[in-house]
Amino acid sequence: MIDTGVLYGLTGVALAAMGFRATLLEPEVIRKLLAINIMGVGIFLLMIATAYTGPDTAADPVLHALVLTGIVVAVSATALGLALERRRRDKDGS
Amino acid sequence: MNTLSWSFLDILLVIALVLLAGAALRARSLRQSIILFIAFGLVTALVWARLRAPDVALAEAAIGAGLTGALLLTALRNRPSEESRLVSNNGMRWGGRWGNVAITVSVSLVALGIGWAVLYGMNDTQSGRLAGQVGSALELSGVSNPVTAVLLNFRAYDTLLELAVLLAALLGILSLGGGRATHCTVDPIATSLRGWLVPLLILTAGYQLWVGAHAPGGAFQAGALLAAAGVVQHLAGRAHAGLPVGAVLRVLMVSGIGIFMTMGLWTFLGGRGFLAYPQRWAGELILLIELFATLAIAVTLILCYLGSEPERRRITPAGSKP
Amino acid sequence: MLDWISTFLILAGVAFFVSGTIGLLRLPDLYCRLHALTKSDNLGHGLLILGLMLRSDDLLTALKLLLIWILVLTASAAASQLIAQYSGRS
Amino acid sequence: MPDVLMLACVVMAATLVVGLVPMVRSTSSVERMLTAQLLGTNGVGLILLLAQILDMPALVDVALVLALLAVIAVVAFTRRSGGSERA
Repeated sequence: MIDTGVLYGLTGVALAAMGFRATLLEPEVIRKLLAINIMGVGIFLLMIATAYTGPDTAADPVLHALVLTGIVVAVSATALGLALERRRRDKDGS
Repeated sequence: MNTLSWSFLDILLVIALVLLAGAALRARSLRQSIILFIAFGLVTALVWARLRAPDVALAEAAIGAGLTGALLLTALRNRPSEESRLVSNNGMRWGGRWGNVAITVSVSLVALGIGWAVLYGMNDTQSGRLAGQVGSALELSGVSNPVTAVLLNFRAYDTLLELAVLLAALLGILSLGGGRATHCTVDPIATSLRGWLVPLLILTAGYQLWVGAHAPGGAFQAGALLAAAGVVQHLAGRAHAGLPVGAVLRVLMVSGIGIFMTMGLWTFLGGRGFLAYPQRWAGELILLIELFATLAIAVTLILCYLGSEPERRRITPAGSKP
Repeated sequence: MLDWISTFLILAGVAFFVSGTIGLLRLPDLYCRLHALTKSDNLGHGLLILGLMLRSDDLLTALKLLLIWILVLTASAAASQLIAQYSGRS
Repeated sequence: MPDVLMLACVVMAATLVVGLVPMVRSTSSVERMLTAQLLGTNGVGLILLLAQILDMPALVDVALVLALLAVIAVVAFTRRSGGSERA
């Protein structure tokens, strides 16, 4: 059968690539932020897939802790990005 | 039979993830992009649960499926409606069609390289080493949940710095000014929803904080749940989102870092080294730090959502607002 | 015996989820789809949770499951209401 | 018996993916929100099944949190800003 870690790891890489491409190419700022978040989820997925050791054994807690902090930082960074965008909009008067 | 079922489940979840991510990046309007992204966060929480990462799943369920969605949807609300329907071209663009192709090709090449590394490097025996170390030191940490042990004992520095990052982001947002002055209309369904949802959220946050010592849960999850309670209050028409004002609010903002630094200095002056707790009290100290970290995280996330501090004076004469 | 009842309830719950999804795909307009959605939300979820409650090891887990069911019921009622109201306005 | 639960899990995941089709293809955001709502309950059910199969009671807490917070997105979606105090 397919190795679970490899399957999710590859999906993580694919998501990160999709997110990164859209981060570079997307003109609209809010969607750029979405793309950055999707890229982040891809990287988290790669890390959690690396930590996974099978359906019956406990996974690696160090990587889980890292991802946990990553999620909180990602949401605060997104909020900062949105605030910057709002400010820019106010300033342009558009 | 069972491995086959697991593979089916995995493939279905992976399809859902990629489908939603692609659709979110491609949807015609921003609003639809955001809804698809919320659904993506939900499926992500499922994937964390399936990969035996309950701590991460809890945080994702609270933040990815709840807070980020509310944050993004509320950001759209202040825009003119036709603008949110048709995506505007106002950001930076990279040189034309050929630039587009070049970026796509190079990103794909990098992804293929990393994918190759994943394919051949995943089953490396090295990866279990840190987990083994955590397992053998767990009983010294004062808690029995390994993730909490890593976050608040073994790598407490990281968590302290993370709280600093959160505070930095918050200060950035507050210094930009001009936050979300609009508040929501009062509506009977939202009000009744608030009536039972807010107490339940606060209760669950308390439970998560307490249970984090020996089972998945902890300060981040509890903080996110408390923040969600604030967001619900705001959505139901309370401009303050349940936050205190003035000095109390600012003390709460820095309380997480404050208690961490106090503990660190205390253990340092006691000759043990920065943030090296005495083993006998480690459990209690961790709970104390987590309590303040929860409050700080909750206040920070609510303020990130609001975009500005609630105004100091609540009672203003009607119609006097500019 | 209990195991069989529980399995039956879980499978029945899943069947309601399947029918709810089919309804979402096939029914003509938003309000019909809302109707299909509430079927799978309330019944499917209820049966599933009842089945799982029969299997739970301790009382706390069983109570949590019950709480989740009540939550999903109330939340989906409120959400359907809000969505219907919203689409009526616009 | 875990085989039956596993089967139920796979069927739930399949309905989840099938339910995504109208979500990705539809053009109205209200309908997307509706599908997201179904996705939420479906996800809660799936996580509860996983909790039983993987024997991880902590996942019940995840389902609880998901059930609590799934409705917030709907509220945020349907709210219109009220009296704007400042422009």
